[in-house]
Amino acid sequence: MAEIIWGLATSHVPSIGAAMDNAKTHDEYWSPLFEGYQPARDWMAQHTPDVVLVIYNDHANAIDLDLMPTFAIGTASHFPVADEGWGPRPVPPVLGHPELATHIVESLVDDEFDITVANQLQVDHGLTVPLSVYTPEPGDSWPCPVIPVLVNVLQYPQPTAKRCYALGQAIGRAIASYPENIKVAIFGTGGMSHQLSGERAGLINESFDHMFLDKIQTDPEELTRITREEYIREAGSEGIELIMWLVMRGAMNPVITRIAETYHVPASNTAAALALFENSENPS
Amino acid sequence: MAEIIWGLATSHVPSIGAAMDNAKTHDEYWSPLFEGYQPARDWMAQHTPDVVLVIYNDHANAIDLDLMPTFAIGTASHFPVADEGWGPRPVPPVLGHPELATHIVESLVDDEFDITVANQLQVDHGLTVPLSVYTPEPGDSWPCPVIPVLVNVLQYPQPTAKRCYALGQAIGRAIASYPENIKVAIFGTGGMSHQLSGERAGLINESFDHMFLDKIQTDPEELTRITREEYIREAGSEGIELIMWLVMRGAMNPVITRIAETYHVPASNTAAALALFENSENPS
Amino acid sequence: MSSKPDIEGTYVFGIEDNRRGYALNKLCSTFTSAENRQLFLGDEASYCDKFDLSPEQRSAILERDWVKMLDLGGSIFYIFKLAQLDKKSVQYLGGIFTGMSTEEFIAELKAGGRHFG
Amino acid sequence: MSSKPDIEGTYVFGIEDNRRGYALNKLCSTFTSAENRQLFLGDEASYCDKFDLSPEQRSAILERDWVKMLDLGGSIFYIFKLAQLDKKSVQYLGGIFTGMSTEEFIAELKAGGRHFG
Ligand SMILES: [Fe+3]
Ligand SMILES: [Fe+3]
Repeated sequence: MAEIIWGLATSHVPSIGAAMDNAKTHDEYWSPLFEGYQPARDWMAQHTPDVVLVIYNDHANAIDLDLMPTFAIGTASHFPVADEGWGPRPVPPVLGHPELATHIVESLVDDEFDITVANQLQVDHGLTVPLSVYTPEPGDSWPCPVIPVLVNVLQYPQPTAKRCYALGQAIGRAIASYPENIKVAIFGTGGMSHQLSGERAGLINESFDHMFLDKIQTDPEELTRITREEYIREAGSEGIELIMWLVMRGAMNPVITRIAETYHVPASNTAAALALFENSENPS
Repeated sequence: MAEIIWGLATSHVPSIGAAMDNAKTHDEYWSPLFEGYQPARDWMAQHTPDVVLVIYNDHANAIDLDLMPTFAIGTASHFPVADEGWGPRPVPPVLGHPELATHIVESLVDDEFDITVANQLQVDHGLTVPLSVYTPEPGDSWPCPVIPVLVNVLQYPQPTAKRCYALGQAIGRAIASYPENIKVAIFGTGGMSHQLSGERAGLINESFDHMFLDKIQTDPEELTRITREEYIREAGSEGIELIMWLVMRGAMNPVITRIAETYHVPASNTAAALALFENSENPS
Repeated sequence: MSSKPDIEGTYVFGIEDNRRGYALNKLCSTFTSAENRQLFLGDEASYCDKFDLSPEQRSAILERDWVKMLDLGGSIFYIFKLAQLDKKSVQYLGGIFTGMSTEEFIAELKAGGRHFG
Repeated sequence: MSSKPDIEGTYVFGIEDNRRGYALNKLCSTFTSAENRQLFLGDEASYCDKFDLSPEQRSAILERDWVKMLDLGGSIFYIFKLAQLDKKSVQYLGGIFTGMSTEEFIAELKAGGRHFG
């Protein structure tokens, strides 16, 4: 039986990746963020999974304007790194886990989730930046295979927070029913508060962010009652990415342990956070 | 408030379209099928909707191997007729109804259906053949706008029959909540029993087909309990298209009236059927 | 570990088949453009070179080995586009798949179709 | 009749915007290929001719009227690819959207970001 061992919530702004790619992590601007990452990185290096699921959104790269899925799962054996308009990030190729991904898709569709199957997929910064947050120096290859789980946050109507949490719960059931004894980590990415365009560009809402960082562990159900409109109003037009953290949270046990946390403003135009949770034993 | 006035279940094999396009409907081979259509066509011509929803599947034309949605809805203002490999069918352009389609998508996503939005879409025989069954001689234009609703039947795992029926019920709620007073017809297409490849190619299962034709009106819930495997085993690898009739049925009232029905073997490699139902008043 | 059912005499196209048959199906998918149809008919072998076909897939296409195409991950809806280029019908393919002549296959359908189980 | 929320100072990109802004966003989407980036930079006007842009969209692109692009159905994620071609940052765009210089916009972010409501 496969098992989720930990969950990582992290922002995925491209500039966090660029800071690493261009060796700027010790700059005055970036060092507070990367120093904040260190305790989580140290702990994760001691608790290595066999495969990671990355919940993220594509940013106008692999998903076409023509056909926009609410939820998609990548079932390929490898995922080329996308050229987002300035050449692909200089990171290792991303390898998939077709067997587990196929099992998850089949399980979710049986469970009444209307999954789009990404049989082929290029991955953008939404996926590769979280991998870099986890493994800053991967060398020639990432430490394990990756299953991309895509959520539409770009085009209204995004899935509701409630539906994202339910998807996570169903992913948790799917992983628990996978017959191989493997360890899985799950990443919820995006956020925190940020808005790129319009007169509210540059919006940061620290109190909403801290509330969310707290409740994602202790009371995710309350976060599922926040409407799309409220997410956009409070966290900004791009802050709605936070619903993807709820997918991660739903896949984990009711009780989880906070291993590390950091919050920093600004990383580019966003409030950036990291929160790492160990999946506690379920009292059964 | 928009209202569904009738539902049409019909096979959508390309050769039915080709028979019409090539004026072969009076041939010995085709005339029994087209004579069977006549009572339904006469009744529909007296009960014209303002818009039709066509539940269908794409056949390797507009939906790419790379990204295969479980459910997709076309929100464009027009849908070009696809070249499926032998030039586009000589039929009028298909116009959409973006306002109602957008309302349905938003309503379904709120209702926890994970819809893929087809902002642009080419339509193949799966959609145009049912339009021709409805309107054999459209002249320069189809009688009304069309909203394509796509269901994955090509790649396992297809949605369950139960999920298809639930989608139909949610579509029914979405239409009922549309503020304009318009009349809607809904088409469930595909089927009946058929299989194109493998040693069972040419499979026809009349008793399953007749059971299905009966229960789609009187006991659709029972049809939702049939597994994917059983659909494929009984109705053939392509006969699983019948799950799309359940979307149509779900959108209609619990009690519906059968206006017309016909069943014929063969139309190309398939058993072809048509069943027309009027949406009876709901006792409320 | 897929839950895909195994049904005798029946291809059920699933996610693993999509992966395995990708290049073959992708090639056939390009026949939705008249220009590509011309290019293929003009020089089949070099058209094949543009896709990452396995040697088996390549020869199945060039030799029109329809059963092999399915066995190698082809989906009937993609493969049928190649058959159409050859002006072959679904009944022709049905005959091939069932070991009959096209005429025999059509006759069975006219007699009410083939029954199983 | 869309339920899309209307939030002051905020673009919420929806299905209707996708339809309205399609050609503009599509054009920007092609910048994911180096070849297309070269083609565009070589001759912007004739590159624009390949897309079914409205006259307003066309001039918004050629004149780099970023606010107008958004108003005409552009999505920030597509438009940003054009900004990157110009070597402009999201902070530069943020300054434009808020009527500040890039430096002022960056300073506000460094001071904890902009607060509303
Ligand atoms: Fe993002
Ligand atoms: Fe079909």
